[in-house]
Amino acid sequence: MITCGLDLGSGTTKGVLLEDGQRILASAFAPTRGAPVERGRQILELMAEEANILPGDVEYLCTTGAARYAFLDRNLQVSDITASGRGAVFLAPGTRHVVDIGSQSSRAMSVSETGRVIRFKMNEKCAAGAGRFVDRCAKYLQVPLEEMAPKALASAQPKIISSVCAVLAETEIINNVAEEVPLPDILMGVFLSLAQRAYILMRYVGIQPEVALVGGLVKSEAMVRALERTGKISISAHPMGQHAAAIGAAMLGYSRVQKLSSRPGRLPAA
Amino acid sequence: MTLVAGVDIGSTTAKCVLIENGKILGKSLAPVGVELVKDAERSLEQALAETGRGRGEVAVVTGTGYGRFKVTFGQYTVTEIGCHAKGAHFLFPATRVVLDIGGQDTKAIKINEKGEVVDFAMNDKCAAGTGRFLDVCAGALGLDVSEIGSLSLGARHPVKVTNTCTVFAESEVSSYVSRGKEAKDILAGLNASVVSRSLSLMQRVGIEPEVTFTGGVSRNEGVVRTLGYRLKLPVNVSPLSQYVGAIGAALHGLERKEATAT
Amino acid sequence: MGLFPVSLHGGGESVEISHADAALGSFLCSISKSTLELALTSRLAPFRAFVFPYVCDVSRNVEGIFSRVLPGAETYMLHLPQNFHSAATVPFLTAEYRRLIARLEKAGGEPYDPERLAASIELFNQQRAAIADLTATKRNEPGKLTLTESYLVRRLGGLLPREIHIPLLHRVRSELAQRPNRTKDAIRTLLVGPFCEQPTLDLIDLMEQVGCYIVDDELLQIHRWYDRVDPGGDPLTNLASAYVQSPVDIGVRAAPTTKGEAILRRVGAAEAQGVIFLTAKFCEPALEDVVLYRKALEREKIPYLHLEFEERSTSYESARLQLETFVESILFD
Amino acid sequence: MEPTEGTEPKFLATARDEQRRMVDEYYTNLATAGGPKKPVAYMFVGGNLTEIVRSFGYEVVFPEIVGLNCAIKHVSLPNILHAESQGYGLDVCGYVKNDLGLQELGGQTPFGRVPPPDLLVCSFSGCYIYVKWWEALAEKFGCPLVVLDVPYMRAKEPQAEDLQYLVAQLNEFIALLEKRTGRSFDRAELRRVLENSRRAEQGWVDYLDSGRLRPSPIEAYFEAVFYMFPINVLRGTEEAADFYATVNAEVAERVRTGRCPVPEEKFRLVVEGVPPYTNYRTFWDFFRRWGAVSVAATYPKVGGLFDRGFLHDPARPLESIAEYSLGAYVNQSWPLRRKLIEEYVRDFGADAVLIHGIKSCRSFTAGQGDLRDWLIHDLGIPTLYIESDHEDPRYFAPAQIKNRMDAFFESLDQRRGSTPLPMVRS
Ligand SMILES: Nc1ncnc2c1ncn2[C@@H]1O[C@H](COP(=O)(O)OP(=O)(O)O)[C@@H](O)[C@H]1O
Ligand SMILES: Nc1ncnc2c1ncn2[C@@H]1O[C@H](COP(=O)(O)OP(=O)(O)O)[C@@H](O)[C@H]1O
Ligand code: SF4
Ligand code: SF4
Ligand code: SF4
Repeated sequence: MITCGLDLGSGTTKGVLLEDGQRILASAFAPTRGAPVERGRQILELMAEEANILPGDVEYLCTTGAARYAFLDRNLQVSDITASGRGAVFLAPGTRHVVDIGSQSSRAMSVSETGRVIRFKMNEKCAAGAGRFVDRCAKYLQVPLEEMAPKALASAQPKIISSVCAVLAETEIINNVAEEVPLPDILMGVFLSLAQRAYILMRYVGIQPEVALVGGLVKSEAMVRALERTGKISISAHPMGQHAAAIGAAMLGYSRVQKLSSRPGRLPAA
Repeated sequence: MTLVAGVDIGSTTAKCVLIENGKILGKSLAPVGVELVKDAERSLEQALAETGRGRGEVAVVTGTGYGRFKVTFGQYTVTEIGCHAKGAHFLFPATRVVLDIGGQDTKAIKINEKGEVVDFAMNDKCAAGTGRFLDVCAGALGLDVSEIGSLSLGARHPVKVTNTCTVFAESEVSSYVSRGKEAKDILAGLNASVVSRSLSLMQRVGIEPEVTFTGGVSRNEGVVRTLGYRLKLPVNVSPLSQYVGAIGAALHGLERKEATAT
Repeated sequence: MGLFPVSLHGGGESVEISHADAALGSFLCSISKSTLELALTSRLAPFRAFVFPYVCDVSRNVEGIFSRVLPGAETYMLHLPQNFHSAATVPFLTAEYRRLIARLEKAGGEPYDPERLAASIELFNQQRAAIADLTATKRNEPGKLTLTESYLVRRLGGLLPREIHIPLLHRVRSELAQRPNRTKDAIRTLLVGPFCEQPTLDLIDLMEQVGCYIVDDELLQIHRWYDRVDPGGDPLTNLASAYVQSPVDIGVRAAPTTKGEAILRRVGAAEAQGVIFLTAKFCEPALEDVVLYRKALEREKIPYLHLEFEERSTSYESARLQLETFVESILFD
Repeated sequence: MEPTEGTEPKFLATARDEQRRMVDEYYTNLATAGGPKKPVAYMFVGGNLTEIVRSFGYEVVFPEIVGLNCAIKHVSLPNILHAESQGYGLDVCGYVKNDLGLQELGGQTPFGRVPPPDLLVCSFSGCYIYVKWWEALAEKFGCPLVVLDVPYMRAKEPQAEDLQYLVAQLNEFIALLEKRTGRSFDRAELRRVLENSRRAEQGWVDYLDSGRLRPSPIEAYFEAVFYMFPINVLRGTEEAADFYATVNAEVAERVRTGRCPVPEEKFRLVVEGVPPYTNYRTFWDFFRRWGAVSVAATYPKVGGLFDRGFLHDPARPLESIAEYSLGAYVNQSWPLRRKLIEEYVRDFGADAVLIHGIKSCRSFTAGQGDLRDWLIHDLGIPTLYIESDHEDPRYFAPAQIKNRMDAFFESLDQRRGSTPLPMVRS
């Protein structure tokens, strides 16, 4: 049986097709660009193509992410925190603590062995602690996103950004540039300051091994190192980490189907 | 006959103005990059190029703006607060309150009949309600800042923007988009939120006519109109509004020069 | 004393803050700002006196500004004692009430009359009893009425004359008796934190929408500050003793025991499966309690969620996300 | 005028060394304190009951002072971050976070270990957060918490109701201390101690009063804050009383030789608000480069408002302790605070007022904007309002603050018309 998880994020839209709650058949990803529903559909089609099935073959579709309600052709929706906890444990079964850094928010959660969220905390007051900040720095410093990590890792003396405000932090970076702080140090400083904020969330929830990073920032090795350095812990980052919430949604969809099919009646739409 | 220059290195743009005999001869405007000293030099060069005068003819260069200390070739520096006051007084002598909204801060300045600063207030919490706020939100709508003023004028049902945090406002904008709100209504909502922040600053110094609006955001007609409407007062906006800081700097430099000469 | 009491819970979402920010500072709760905004924009003209209970430094300081901006009205900062063990507390509070009365007499133009006070105490006793009845229904049969309903009915009590509100509460009670108690598969939740500034209706609604039953709450604490007040004898002394003996255990009263024990006791009493801390943004007394509460809840493995709110928020995405996660973490295995 | 770069401030040399020794001794002594032999009481600075508590053999820890010492030494941030990871939000008072973080991390500071409390004395004069803070400590250490309720000052003089209430509580408190320590209360000893307090207070007041001179031989904010330690922490000891004699002798020397803290006094300021301890020097430099000197300030009166006529009176020990607690600066209502600041401006011949607001402190700060408004619009006194934090370096934005200070002094200078234009070179 094939279930689909769609993570309609504010920055990017991600999807996976899952067979019997176990095997990933296909996955896809695209920037949301303000059109989550359209993007969701495209991704579904892309994945169907990759898995060589028809979109109609998907038996159960579960959405998550900021626009989870907007996508009407769904069977279920779950919160992206619930979903990413499940997904993280699917990707790395020993995980008990998940840090999810996406485009607009960072969350930390402690999870059970099944990936159930026990406690969580997300950044609220300020936007200074998430991927969007990295994007803006990349733009400002004119370094492509993909090149940020390799460059940052060359840093010898990272210059940590002290400002709590995402926008004022930019000014601080400008000042650093003006003061001729080497680029790698500035870049690593960006990741470290993100890591410091995430670390506060992590400690709030309580850190216990193993710790996994999920969300878009898994793509950046510098982020992983920065978290490790800040927390003096080791962090796993699965290459599919950005899809954790989509995977979790597909899994939750699957267990829902199992539950429902043990009862009489048809599958309802949520 | 002294040719003086004012160079305003802001957070977003570098402005330069050349003044002689109370007349503005040349000006330049360009975004700032990371090398502020070079940006400053370039802005002076560009302004000079417009007038055909040579660098050697400039008697005094005064720097202002947050990067004023990068105008290393200048003689003097003055804070942008003093400069916007003087510049606004020069353009509209009856000005008593100056509102300057630039890239990353908003200032309300109370001035006396001589154009001297009596009191001022600046945004302190964060970058909310500044030009950057509008830039980011315009970006979220796929628009350029220069378009948002006129577009917003057509709004019929302005939305309410509650997140004044620049970064969260961006997502609020996206959520309005996904709820099918029209761009003009969102823009009007954003402008209104900038105005209401500014009013709060203006209250601090006390509002009395005339009010002059300066800085890059004064080029946004939506903000200008909303401001006038909320103040129930006419608002002076010069076509040179983004240059007011630079004008003030040039005039300050001139005064200084004259004072030391006598 | 010829005055009609109205409880002012801030200005609500419709008041735009443009003056109060400047007068107060940045890290402050909305209720203080919007209340001050009302004063600064002359919208409180009809009122002749303002009594500020000293619940926290902010409310206290707002009084100081009121006294400047509304020189024509009486303003009084009522010092609510925090020492619940001293023999001197009741006499002090009684004296404090006398000082307040002197001000109110000036404002109302009628002299203080202990008999009228006793009658008023009786009326308020009835109101509190009826409200307690309503909150008990919510605790025992949470499916019978929504939190929004319970809240709105109570909120009216701060605006209407008590003579009208009390029969209204009685009517609500008899109508509730007719209503079926349809219990959903929802999580019995204790709501802690909004004892002063009140959340928006949307947010109050949202908590139950996502699948919680709020079986006990701290909303509108003002109507529940005392148990019954004895109307006989010296009414002022009675009020003062009622204040000292009040079982109310919120962030702005010095704790009778440790905060940890207190929260566990309350969870037990409400038979709650989880706790939602809903604190006003920048409400420091509430925020500091949450830290202590959550330690105790974690020890006992009781799920909780901490959200912050503001008077004027229209976007509930983050709140919804977190509330849903909270519910899902209890429901899903 | 060209502002000069700040030269290193000349503290009163002997007094500085003397104070340094006293501070060291205090922390050294604390390191071995705790337990029944040498019990430790925690107390707040504002309107503190140090004389009573000490007379029962307690060592006293003032977490606020520990906090400001941490901030000056640049070690507050790790404590604050630790507290934030426990759930204390960005907007919770920095003192609270520094202390709770520090306690969780073991209480070790660069100037010595802070011993855990045996008794928490919460006589809260003027800040409700004290109660919350002490509740958290009580929960952590499981030690008794005594709340003494200090009524808020709403009239210029302490009222009979308030005094009676507080004196009654002091008596109950003394009974409790007798029970806990097994000692009996020695009124004569308290009188003797209060005699010392009075002498220290008189010395302190003389010191502060010299700000009236032109040029001012003292810096009534940055320097006075530095010399608050004895008056707040060691009040009642012989040492503290002698200390201010040393200070004043040196002030007299300054007056004689004309060596003042700000060499060319240009602007005389009254300063209101808690200092940004994390950037104490930097902040001070922003003043000095403009020739600005504080001649009077409210913050040095957080412990007690001695310079407006009140001194401890050994003849009426408990009453005067009660009066002292009631009168602490933050326990004064806004109308009283406004009045005081106005008096300072007039009495000390100040040109302007500088308000430093603390983002994470409501008690002191909420309403300072209104104060500013009143000073400027009602009294016509130029006033600058700057916001940062006392403990959290993340809220100190040097460039912004400097910009405001420069603009402010520029405008003062310009309006004074001394030179047509102030010019700042970096
Ligand atoms: N190579 C990379 N290096 C650094 N950051 C990256 C990289 N790739 C993606 N990101 C970050 O990931 C974020 C998107 O994360 P994601 O979890 O997909 O967001 P959301 O679910 O909120 O839409 C982007 O904002 C970007 O900052
Ligand atoms: N044509 C325009 N229409 C509307 N807004 C504009 C326009 N040009 C610039 N702006 C706004 O002005 C801001 C820059 O203002 P400016 O005063 O130059 O800032 P700064 O002095 O801080 O560099 C930009 O952030 C932008 O929002
Ligand atoms: S400080 Fe900056 S990031 Fe934070 S709320 Fe304000 S604008 Fe947003
Ligand atoms: S909401 Fe909190 S901080 Fe605000 S006035 Fe009420 S108790 Fe004080
Ligand atoms: S007065 Fe302010 S700084 Fe002092 S403890 Fe209270 S909140 Fe903190």
